Amino acid sequence: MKNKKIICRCKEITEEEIIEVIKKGIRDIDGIKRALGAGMGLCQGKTCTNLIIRIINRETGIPIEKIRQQTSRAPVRPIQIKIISD
Amino acid sequence: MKKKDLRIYKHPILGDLPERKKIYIYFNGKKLTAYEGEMIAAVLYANGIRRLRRTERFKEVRGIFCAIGRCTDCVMTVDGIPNIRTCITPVKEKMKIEFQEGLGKWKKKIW
Amino acid sequence: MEEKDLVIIGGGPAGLCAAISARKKGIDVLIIDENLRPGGQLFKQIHRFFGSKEHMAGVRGFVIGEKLLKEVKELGVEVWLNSIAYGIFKDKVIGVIKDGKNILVKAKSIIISTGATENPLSFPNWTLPGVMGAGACQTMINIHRVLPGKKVLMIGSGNVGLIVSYQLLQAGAEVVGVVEIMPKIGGYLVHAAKIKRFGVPIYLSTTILEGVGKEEIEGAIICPVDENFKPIIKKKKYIEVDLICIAVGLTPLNELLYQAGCLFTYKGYLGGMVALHNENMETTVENIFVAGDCSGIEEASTAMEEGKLAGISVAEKIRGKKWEDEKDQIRKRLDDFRIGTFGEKRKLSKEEIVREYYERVKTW
Amino acid sequence: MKELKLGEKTYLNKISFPSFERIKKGSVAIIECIEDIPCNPCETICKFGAIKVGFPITSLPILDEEKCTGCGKCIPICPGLAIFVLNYNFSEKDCLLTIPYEFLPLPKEGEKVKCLDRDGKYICEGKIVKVIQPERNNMTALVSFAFPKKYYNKVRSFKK
Repeated sequence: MKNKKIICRCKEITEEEIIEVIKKGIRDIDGIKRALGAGMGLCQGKTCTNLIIRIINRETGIPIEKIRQQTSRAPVRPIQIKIISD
Repeated sequence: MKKKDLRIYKHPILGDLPERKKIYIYFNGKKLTAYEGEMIAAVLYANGIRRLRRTERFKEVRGIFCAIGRCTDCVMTVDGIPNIRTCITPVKEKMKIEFQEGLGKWKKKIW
Repeated sequence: MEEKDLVIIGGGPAGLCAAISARKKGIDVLIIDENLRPGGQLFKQIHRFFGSKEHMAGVRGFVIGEKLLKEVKELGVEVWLNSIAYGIFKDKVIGVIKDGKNILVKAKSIIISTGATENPLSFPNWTLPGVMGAGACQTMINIHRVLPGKKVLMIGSGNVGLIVSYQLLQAGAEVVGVVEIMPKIGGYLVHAAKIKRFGVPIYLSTTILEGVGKEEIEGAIICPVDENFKPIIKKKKYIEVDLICIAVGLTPLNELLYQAGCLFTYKGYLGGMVALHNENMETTVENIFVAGDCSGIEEASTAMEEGKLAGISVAEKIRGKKWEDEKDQIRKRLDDFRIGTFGEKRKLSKEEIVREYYERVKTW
Repeated sequence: MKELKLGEKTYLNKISFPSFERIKKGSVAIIECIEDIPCNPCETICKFGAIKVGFPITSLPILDEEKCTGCGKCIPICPGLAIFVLNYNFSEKDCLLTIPYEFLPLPKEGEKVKCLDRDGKYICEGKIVKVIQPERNNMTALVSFAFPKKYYNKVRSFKK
């Protein structure tokens, strides 16, 4: 794992791993999320989404605007569930 | 160890750093000087401490990355509660800040 | 549930100007901002702004910020700080966490001015302490007043990279170089000149291969690239640094706009996916407006004008009046700013957005 | 590694320097603004009407060298910090250049400095003659330093 390139900083998913699942046919952010958990860490994909879109674009040639973005759901920031459940 | 202080006290545009109330915090049990209103991570960086936590999978050390509470790379255990974003959490007198291993351990029940 | 005429999410230059304009037209305004003080990125910007007198040119960003805050206060705009608008739900209900409590706010109109987020760049060891975004570095030196490193390598020569390099020099750091993968710099030559004449080299057609260090950054390996941006490995070079700053552009922060159901389009010159909006800054969801960087990456000067435009447009709808002259003046100031090599492409993209808005709204 | 060099002809040719006749007469502004940036505070601030940007606002500033008195009001207002004032007749041997300076500590009058060119390369020795404290100029200090006349078109900054 020397010189590994981490893409998702929270879940520590590498570029290699992402390319592997793209080769298996995954073509969008939500798919990568389900396959690897990338974008599901504490920050919820704030940093890696753009990087993953660029990797999908580079590996498959699908134009960036056609790659489906991550579905945005509340909460957009980490908050304690206790506060909402009250 | 040589005492480090990386605060920018004088600035050509922003002027002198205003005087603020001095308080103390603890990092891994070690007493550090902080000033009211400073963010936890900023106090640590001012003291030359940039290693804030170690990750779960690759056991890598992490520090500040976005400094505005988005990337969650600077999370540490604060007063027993893990995963606190230290770049946007202000210091409090006698706050206990700990280097976090993985996703941290809960020492305290919050509800 | 609280009810408000206008809720502005994000109190940066766009949000503050929107609040001021709408309040002056008699609208009750609430600004929600997640930070401890409003102003967005203005308080990090210690350089003078370009533009004309009307754009407050020659004035430093943080001075403009202070001026806007004063005005907001005098006008009695309600501001919730340290408050997170965590979601937008049906019928323009906004979920807000304020003082540890969950508050639902129902708004007649919403202006979303959440700004932008920094683009990442991944290379081996970019996760070590000592690698950070250029904006993060700017926050550290100009807001927190702490030097995050003493010897700095800047990645990217857009205006952010050049300006933050200059601000690092002002803060007392040494900038060992700026690397740019393209054969020419991305930002203004005058910004480059500011750091060049104090001895900071700007390497063109060069990239970073990896960060070096065990538990913290101790150095970087940089390498020239060929015309296809492939690194010429045998020419790579090690430089000793303790901080690597990434300044490779910004992306509009548009999660809330997605949740609200707005339609989007891709505009490369504006930083990526942008919510469609019309000439009044209204999105494809009625009474939800957008302004500033989250409607396309530009500058604080244009964000302020867009904010004013959105604020007046909201007031027109709620009060049933028209302020066309005032809006035209704002649009003229926006056009004045969107010219020249740097502005022209953004202007065209903005015009496309408005065109697409009407096409999509018609067929929707 | 290829470096950006601002002292190259491609860039220098874009600067409209005052004529050498005018430079020899005494203090005059040198505006090194070479890109179509939408910006005109230099035009607004000049009391003598010596700087014209006009319409569109992206036009490069044009200096009316006869109207320019070399007062230096335009130096600190320029967001690009691209304006300098040159007094070629400072002394028999030396010329005097005034630049905007936004670093600490400020140099002291009489201090010896190393003069640098547009790319930060060492050119010659120089001496600080005058330092105008920043308050009046909204945090930008004006530093005037003297160096041999023959480098009047080369030197643009200094280091201690």
